[in-house]
Amino acid sequence: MVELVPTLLRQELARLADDDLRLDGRGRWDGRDVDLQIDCLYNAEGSAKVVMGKTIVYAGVKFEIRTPWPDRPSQGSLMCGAELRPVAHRKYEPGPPSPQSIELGRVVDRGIRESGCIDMESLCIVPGEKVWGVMIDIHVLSDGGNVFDACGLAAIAALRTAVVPAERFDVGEDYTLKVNGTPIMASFTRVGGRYVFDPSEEEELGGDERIHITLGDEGHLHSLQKGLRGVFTPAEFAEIFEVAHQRCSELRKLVATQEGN
Amino acid sequence: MVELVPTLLRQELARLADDDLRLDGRGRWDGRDVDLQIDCLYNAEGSAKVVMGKTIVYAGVKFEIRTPWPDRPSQGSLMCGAELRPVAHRKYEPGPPSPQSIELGRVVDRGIRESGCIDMESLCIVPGEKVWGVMIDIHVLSDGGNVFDACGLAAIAALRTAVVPAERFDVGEDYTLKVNGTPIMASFTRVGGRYVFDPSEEEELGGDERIHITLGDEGHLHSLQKGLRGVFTPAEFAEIFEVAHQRCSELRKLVATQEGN
Amino acid sequence: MVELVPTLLRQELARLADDDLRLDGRGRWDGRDVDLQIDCLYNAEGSAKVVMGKTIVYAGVKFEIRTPWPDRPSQGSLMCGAELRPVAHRKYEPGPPSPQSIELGRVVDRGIRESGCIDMESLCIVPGEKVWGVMIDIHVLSDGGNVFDACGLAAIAALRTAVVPAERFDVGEDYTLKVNGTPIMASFTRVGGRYVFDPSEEEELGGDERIHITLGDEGHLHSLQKGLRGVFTPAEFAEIFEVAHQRCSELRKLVATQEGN
Amino acid sequence: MGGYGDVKLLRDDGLRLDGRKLDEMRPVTIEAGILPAADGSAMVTHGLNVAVAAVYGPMEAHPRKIQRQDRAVIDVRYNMAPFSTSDRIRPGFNRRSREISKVTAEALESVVLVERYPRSKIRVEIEILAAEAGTRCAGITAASVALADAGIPMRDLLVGVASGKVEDIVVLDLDKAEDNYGQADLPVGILPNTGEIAFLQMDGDLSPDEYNLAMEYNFKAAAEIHEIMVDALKRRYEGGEN
Amino acid sequence: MGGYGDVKLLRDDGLRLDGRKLDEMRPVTIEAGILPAADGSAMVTHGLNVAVAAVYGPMEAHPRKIQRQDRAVIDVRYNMAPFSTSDRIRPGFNRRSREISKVTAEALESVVLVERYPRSKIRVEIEILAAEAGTRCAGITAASVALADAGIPMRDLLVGVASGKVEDIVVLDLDKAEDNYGQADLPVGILPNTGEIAFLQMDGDLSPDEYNLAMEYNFKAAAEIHEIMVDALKRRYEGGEN
Amino acid sequence: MGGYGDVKLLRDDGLRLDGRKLDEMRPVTIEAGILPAADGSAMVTHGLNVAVAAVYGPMEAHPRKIQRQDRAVIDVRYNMAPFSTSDRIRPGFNRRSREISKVTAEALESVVLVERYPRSKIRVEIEILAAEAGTRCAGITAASVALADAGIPMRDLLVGVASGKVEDIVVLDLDKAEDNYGQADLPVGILPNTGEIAFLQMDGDLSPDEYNLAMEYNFKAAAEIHEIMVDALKRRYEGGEN
Repeated sequence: MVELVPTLLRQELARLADDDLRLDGRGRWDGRDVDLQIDCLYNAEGSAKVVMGKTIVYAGVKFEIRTPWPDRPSQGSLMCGAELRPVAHRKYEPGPPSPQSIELGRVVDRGIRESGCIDMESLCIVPGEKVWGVMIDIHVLSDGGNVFDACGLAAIAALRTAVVPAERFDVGEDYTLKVNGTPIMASFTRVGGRYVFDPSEEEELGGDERIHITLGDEGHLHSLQKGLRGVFTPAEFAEIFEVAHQRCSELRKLVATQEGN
Repeated sequence: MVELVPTLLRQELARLADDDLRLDGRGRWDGRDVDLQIDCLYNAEGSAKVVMGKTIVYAGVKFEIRTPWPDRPSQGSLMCGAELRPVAHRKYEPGPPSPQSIELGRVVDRGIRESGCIDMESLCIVPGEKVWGVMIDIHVLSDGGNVFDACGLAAIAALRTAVVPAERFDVGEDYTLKVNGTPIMASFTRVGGRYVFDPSEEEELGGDERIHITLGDEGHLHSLQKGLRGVFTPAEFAEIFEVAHQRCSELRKLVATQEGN
Repeated sequence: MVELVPTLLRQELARLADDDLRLDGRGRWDGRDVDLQIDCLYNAEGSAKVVMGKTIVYAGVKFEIRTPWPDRPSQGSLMCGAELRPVAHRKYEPGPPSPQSIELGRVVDRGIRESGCIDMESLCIVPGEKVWGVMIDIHVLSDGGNVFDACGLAAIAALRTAVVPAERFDVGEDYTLKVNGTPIMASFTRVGGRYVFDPSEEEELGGDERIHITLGDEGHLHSLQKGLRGVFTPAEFAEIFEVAHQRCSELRKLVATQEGN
Repeated sequence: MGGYGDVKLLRDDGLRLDGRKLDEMRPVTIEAGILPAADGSAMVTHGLNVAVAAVYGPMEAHPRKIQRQDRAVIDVRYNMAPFSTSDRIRPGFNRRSREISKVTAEALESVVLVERYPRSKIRVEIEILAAEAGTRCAGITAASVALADAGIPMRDLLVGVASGKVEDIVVLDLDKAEDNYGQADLPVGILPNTGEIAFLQMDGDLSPDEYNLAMEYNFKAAAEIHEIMVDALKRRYEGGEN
Repeated sequence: MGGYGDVKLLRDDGLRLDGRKLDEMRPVTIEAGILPAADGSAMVTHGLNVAVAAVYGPMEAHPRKIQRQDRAVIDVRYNMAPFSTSDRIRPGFNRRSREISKVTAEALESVVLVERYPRSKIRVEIEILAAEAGTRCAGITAASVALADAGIPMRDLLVGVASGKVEDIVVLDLDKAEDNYGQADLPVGILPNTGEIAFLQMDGDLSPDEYNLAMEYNFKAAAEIHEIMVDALKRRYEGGEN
Repeated sequence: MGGYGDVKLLRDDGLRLDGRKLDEMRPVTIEAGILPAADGSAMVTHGLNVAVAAVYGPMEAHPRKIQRQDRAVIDVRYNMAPFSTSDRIRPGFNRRSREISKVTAEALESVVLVERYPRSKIRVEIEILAAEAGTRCAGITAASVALADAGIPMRDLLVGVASGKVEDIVVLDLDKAEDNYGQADLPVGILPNTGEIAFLQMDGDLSPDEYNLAMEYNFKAAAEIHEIMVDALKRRYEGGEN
């Protein structure tokens, strides 16, 4: 393992942090510009593309009809998966999904699921017989840092554009999926000893633990996750929690703006 | 591979064998003390814990309802599995079940299955539609030698305490599973050139092939297995077969005693 | 990797090619003697064994009853699989099917399937409910070069002897499977710079890319595949295409002769 | 969270179905050094949960590519026994257990003095023998005690504990019914002496104020569990080697 | 080939259902250098197909046993995104994608000057984001441009293109309906400058004459696509590094 | 054992359904050296069973961690062809074949002079082409002949043979019906010259006396099969290299 570069990078990041600077000139709580496109994939029932600095992510929504679980006969299901495949970066290797991929998919999944934005009862076709299964697949094409937020944004934006393909499955007319809310994730990484929002690839390479916060329209928490080695204090959390509220609101507006187009 | 220790250990074990001694002071046909607890696991429908020297094993029984095989419409099924997972010893590695794990599970399974102690017809709920599947899972927490006998004992003891959870599956009232007999396994390993009963971890490390004998209540054979490199003569088998009868009777009494508590 | 032998072998093969010679004395377009036996495996519903030089291949046909796909309610299915397992050569390693195995099975499968020799409608038992699934499994016991042609020949010969085991499945009387035609594969490898038919093990080791051509009774193409590193020109293809017609006709006659026995 | 609104989880007297107060923890017992084959081990019962942890190492890290020049890596496997739940679960790892293993390993790497063992690996095996909501926290607690039992130096004992929300009320330490039908779950790993957090997950719905109260409960419970952990280790050392 | 005879694929005016002539290709657009993290990359849209390719390397070949003393190996993964098809496909590789990956790698090894990089590996990742028949060809085209974008020397740009047969007529570049209900498909990888073929597959039913006509169409189309590839690379170098 | 009591397996004249006496073996034929690509090989037909074995090596043991400093390891794969049984079996290994592979390897390691090849591996591939009860025994016999054909020194030829019990009577060499509906099966691997046993499995129900009789039958049959093995090897060496 060549660990020389990260060591030098860590020193540089610590030096910059002393002056409250970041490698790419951003302020501590600034995010990179976000480019969001919706409805951009043929064959997906809903889709979105997010470009966030050097990070590029696609999400696509597909539907299937399945039998409901016996104990929830009138509920459909929602599933969100992400994979960090070798296309996205030199560091990712082929093989079965890595723990990193699994964590990414599950954190995005929980943020959307727990926000309650999809009413599982609304996915029922025939109680006890047929319900819709909604599947959001996230494809990371380029990992330039903070894939969590890019994946979270692509997933909810794709979901919000989804059209239920009822005609193709011979169960009525197509209709727009009802999505109640826009849960948004904001991620913070400790860089040079203090947290910053929306870490770049270099900041992740030379940084420590990260915290992922998903907030709903009302500012309630729907998902939290701490990843990687490191600890934090309640006071540190309180500070980034404040920032998360602002950043999530801004990104939620971006989604609304795109949908207005 | 550091194979120096086994070589020295083999020499020591051979030296002791010349005087008919064992490393831990036991006689050739003596077993270690056995501590058996039954009904010790929340959520398992039957359970047992066996401590045998440094070996610790849990077994738990679960039930499921399944469709019978078309050619046996009124028969349920029994399945017994064991895994030698990394928790149990430094030498076990993570990954799919090793040949050792598979052999262990299958030898225990055959001993119980072939003894006929479970009447498969008694597991029928609705012929051709619903039968009980009984699953015994064995969890080895510490491998201090002779896990085969510990697993066999835990499995049959757990099975004999099992309560069929009919209420939870909405097919009547709970009732105690009927188990006709107590098949017991006795294992022998060649150490220092001659067989000993109930090998310790050190005796297995410095020993050769092993023979596993499962006997039913009437002293009939229900399962035999030779494992590892080595050969034996019919005369040697006749000798350990005699010992197996005694040891199995004693362990069968231990199970009965615990059940009487 | 000891790549010395292939280098010397390549030189020798190039030298021979200058004089239009082959290592085993064959002409450029000559195949090795082919020994074909049919109906040679107990338990297989159709079977064949092919010996082609040092290459030995068995194929066996089995049937199962399955539910048809919803969009093709009156069509059965055909599946052909091959595996290059460690038995066949020192170079094959255990593990999940290699890309080589997958390619082999799929090329043979396409040749048979696309020739239309099995009418999928003829495999229907009860429309929408029960159709036959036909499975051809190919077992390479010895890879002495050109396993593709040996596998293709064994597969179609086995299929042509197959008897549908309707009685065992309780859906009528056994009858011979109807097979309309005898698709045959001919394979060419670039050796010493020019293509030869039916490469031996040594020619494959010291050769380059290969082309597999499957022709039907009328001389139509049903499957093409180029494998390994190398390029070819349309003129080169035209030449081997001519040869393929002759060789395929001869092998088709061999199948007919065996069936006449 | 299941989030079924129609299951009553609080009694008319304000107590919970099992009689606990809102900020009352289930009973916890801990025993260290229970597995003879391991370098360190512990069993934690937390309510009806039973978690066993075994520690092996530090040992050379294999394969080479997982080695870190400057520290040890901690390799955690969190595994639920097939009989640990109401419906049997198939042996082997699933996506849930892989995620828990990952974040638990990272939390433990945050408290173990991994710099002392460059190029090494410490194996931590967490086995859940019985599950009644809260197994990941019981597993963290068991792993901490097992690491201490193995003599591996740590900045502090990491304590696993969770709070949540049922019927719009924040409560400490959800049991199975509360987990199935409640509104939020906030499992954390706390270093009681430093007041830091090394493990954090959450799902459901919590307002900022609810989050603060839930975290307050968690810190209170962590102090209690910490005492039980220390007691278990004292008993172990007084009792001598097993 | 599906080979359903009862679906009409040619209009009475002799044109195809989407208005194309028999020897007319679907529209193709190519952009090079679209993935910042990769050493080379390209996106190809071919009809409604969307194929993205990323190239990493040359790098040291791992594990050792895949190394070749005299050349680089090319490691191709052709993968269809779960949402790329009408029915979702499960993530992960299947037999079809493994076969396509193998023969695509061999085709690329035939055009890259692999002798220049002994003991190395070049990773080529082909991701299909949207599929409308012809994805393996779009993937080959994208991989070629991505390799060129990564500065890896090649004998020629390899072009992926296919012809086929519908209603007993040879046509260029089957679309989805033509692929589902047609009679033959002949996908090839062509080196336009040398007139050689590095990739060849075919299934269905073709007489020798039909084969010759289909191949003639393929060569014509390859020349057209080649120009679009060259344009994309020119735009990329004029535009500078991204 | 299936243990269905209601299927008649013995005729009124005391013979078995296929006319064999109680202690009569099915016909056995053996051919050595049948696979040109292998270092040693054999085909055994035993009743309707067809077992083929190939031997490769001794060769360097890979990966390193399977190496033994003082001897060769034997790596056995017992595999049933998909078409070898009445119902097709999926290609690949299952729990049964893994267990048989393990104990067969250990039995062969007990008779091969493995000390002569430290750090080596000997690969033994057993392929069952047709199965009619008794495949593991036919496989052991085939593996022994293949090892001898490969010139690998052994203490003795290991012979695979089984006895069992049907209708409360001990019989030699169960066929398919006897295996399906019988009461016990005792497959062993015998060294005829030394009278030792290197392979032992058993399931069903046997009293001590029945065990002794079954084992007596096994030793008798092993001597018969041993002669056929020796004959096959003689024919092979007289016939010269293939």
